[in-house]
Amino acid sequence: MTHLGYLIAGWGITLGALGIYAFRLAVRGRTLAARVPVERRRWMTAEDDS
Amino acid sequence: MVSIVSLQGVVALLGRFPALAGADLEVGESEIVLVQGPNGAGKSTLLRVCAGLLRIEAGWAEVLGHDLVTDRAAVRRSVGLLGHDTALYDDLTVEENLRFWARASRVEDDAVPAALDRLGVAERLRDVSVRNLSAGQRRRTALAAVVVRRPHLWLLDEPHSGLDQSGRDLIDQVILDAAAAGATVMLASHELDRTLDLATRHLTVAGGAITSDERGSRNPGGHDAA
Amino acid sequence: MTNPPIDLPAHTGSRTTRLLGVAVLVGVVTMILLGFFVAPEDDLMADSVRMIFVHVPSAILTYVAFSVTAIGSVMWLWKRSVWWDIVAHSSAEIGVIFCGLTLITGSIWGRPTWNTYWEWGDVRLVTTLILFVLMVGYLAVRSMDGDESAVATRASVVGIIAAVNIPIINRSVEWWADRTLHQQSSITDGKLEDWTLFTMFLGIVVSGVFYTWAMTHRFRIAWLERELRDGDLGEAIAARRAEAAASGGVS
Amino acid sequence: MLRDVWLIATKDLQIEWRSRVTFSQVGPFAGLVLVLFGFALDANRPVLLQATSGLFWVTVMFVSTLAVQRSTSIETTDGARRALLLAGIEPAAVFVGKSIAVAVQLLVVEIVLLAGVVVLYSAHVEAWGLVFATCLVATVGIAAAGTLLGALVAGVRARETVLPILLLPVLAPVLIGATRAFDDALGSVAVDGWSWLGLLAGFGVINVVLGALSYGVLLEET
Repeated sequence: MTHLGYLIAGWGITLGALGIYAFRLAVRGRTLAARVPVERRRWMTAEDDS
Repeated sequence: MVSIVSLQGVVALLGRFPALAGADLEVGESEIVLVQGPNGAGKSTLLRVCAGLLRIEAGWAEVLGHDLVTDRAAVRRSVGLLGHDTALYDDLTVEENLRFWARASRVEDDAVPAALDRLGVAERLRDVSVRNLSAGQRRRTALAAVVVRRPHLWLLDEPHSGLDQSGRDLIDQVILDAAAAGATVMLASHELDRTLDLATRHLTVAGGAITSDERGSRNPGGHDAA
Repeated sequence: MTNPPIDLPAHTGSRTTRLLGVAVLVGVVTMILLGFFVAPEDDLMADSVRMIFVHVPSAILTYVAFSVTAIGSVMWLWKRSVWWDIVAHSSAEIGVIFCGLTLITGSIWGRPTWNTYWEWGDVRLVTTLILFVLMVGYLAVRSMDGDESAVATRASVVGIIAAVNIPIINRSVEWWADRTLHQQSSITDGKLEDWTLFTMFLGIVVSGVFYTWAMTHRFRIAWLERELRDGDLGEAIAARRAEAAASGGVS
Repeated sequence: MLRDVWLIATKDLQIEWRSRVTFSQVGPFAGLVLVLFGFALDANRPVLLQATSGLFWVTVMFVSTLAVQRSTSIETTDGARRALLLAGIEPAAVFVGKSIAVAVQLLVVEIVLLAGVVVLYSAHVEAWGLVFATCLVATVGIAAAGTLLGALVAGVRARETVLPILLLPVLAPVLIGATRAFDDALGSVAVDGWSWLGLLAGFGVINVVLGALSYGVLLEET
């Protein structure tokens, strides 16, 4: 396969950046949600309940 | 009685802080209303709401016949507000500033020299840049800008601050004359010894609401009751 | 609210977002398989054509995200809708990431195909860079101090300025460069093989699903932040009125 | 409306005439840029001549951020923004008036710069008409976009850094278009300079309209 280095760099950076962002979103969501009282986490009750 | 200011359950936010949290108020023609209360009580916010500068989050308000909920810009031209800042351009002279604000407010700027005389701004100061004025002279100039506009509703926030004895007396006289000419005055002040005698009504503001409303020693439009 | 919901999770997920998340993961694995093993190499670009599967979806999502920001900005100014304001903000943040990725993958791809990391003569590259700087500016305005609705208004105006000016920026760069190295719409001229096309479209879909997932979480985070910062307006008013009561009772 | 525009524009120009704040910042800066690039590139006069138009407009871009910052701070230092609202002037009139004042100041700077490049770089102007038309049309766009963005960052702590981040990318078409038109007028590159004026005019119109429409919400919010 030609240009393997370039491809790995391009794909790696893309998937890596999006993955890190997704991970940070999830973590931020958890820490924030833990600090907000249950009755004010609106979407859980309004949209769908798991 | 013609209603000049009419507020019902007015809530106004500064950021997300309810600076006014349900204020009710009726003010009629020619009244001089003293607004007193501790720092952060909502006095300045009350004046700014009456000037049509702040959005009304809840409640209903009408000033000089303009509905503030639907169109708060309409009332602005008929009120005169003296706030903490003087709204003067540092690099223009006293007279240039006044002429600019007169033209901006669409009033004749012939009234400018008379207004400066009225506020005791000396002849020699008129061609001086505002930058070089003392705080008291600056304040007098700012009040002269309100006088020039001949507003129907005067909203004065701490008008006496930074002024010497003669300046304070002058302001009291200007307020009395305005009321005698049919205008309504609301002034926020901490200087109760001075303003209690001046006002026809004393409001106390606390926690973003009006907590007491008493008649003053002076009758609206008239002279000393005493 | 008679039955308090039991056992609410302390995170910003829900059944829908979990489904979306799983779909993204499956999509990424499929993309790798299709992109590296099924799609054929290109006659001209050889295997470097496989960069298209990350580059083009990033670029498209960049424009989708910023369009959403522009719409949200208009809706904030028009209706003063907090919901739209948060949408605009969230979308801009995700859009900046996609935009950055577009620039990075584009320039990595440019090295083997054009023999340069950066080509000033290329219209889309330069326009995308300007868009990137503008949106970084948008986020900078977002992080400025000042009251919330003022910040939202300022940011909305930036969003609209960017949206309105981007076409003219694009036009100016186009005339200026007067030539472009970019694949002249490689999608429509039929030069791409079927599997390459399919994988690229799959990439767009997967990125779109990821965008939806990220938007949902980002929106909820912004919502939680507001809840934490401001609490409930009703409670704030009640607290404010309590000050009044403490100082002498309401008339 | 026109009366208010005139009032605001003359007020801003009068303030600048008195204080010369913008001029005292901009004058030395523009002179320095000309001289420094003269030193840096003088060994190679053809290169200097080729770079002249780009240099000219890059300098104008930077000058415009200074002029806009000053134009904004005039209104924010002592609460004049609020007073303008209370006076009941159309925000669009304030916007246009302030834009005109900024544009006039920029035009003066451009004339000085032009004299500078002619004297210091021996730039040979082939088409004066094109030069003046470009300056005029480009400056309208710069002033409009600048005044709008200046109001946007008014009164914020980080405004000195945020304004260039926002303004310079927005001005990219002006930089490109005006530079190309100058290239033609100075005879350094064979392009049709007049065709770029259309783009500059389009940019100007779009940003004047945008500013007139959105200046009000920005004035109200702060």
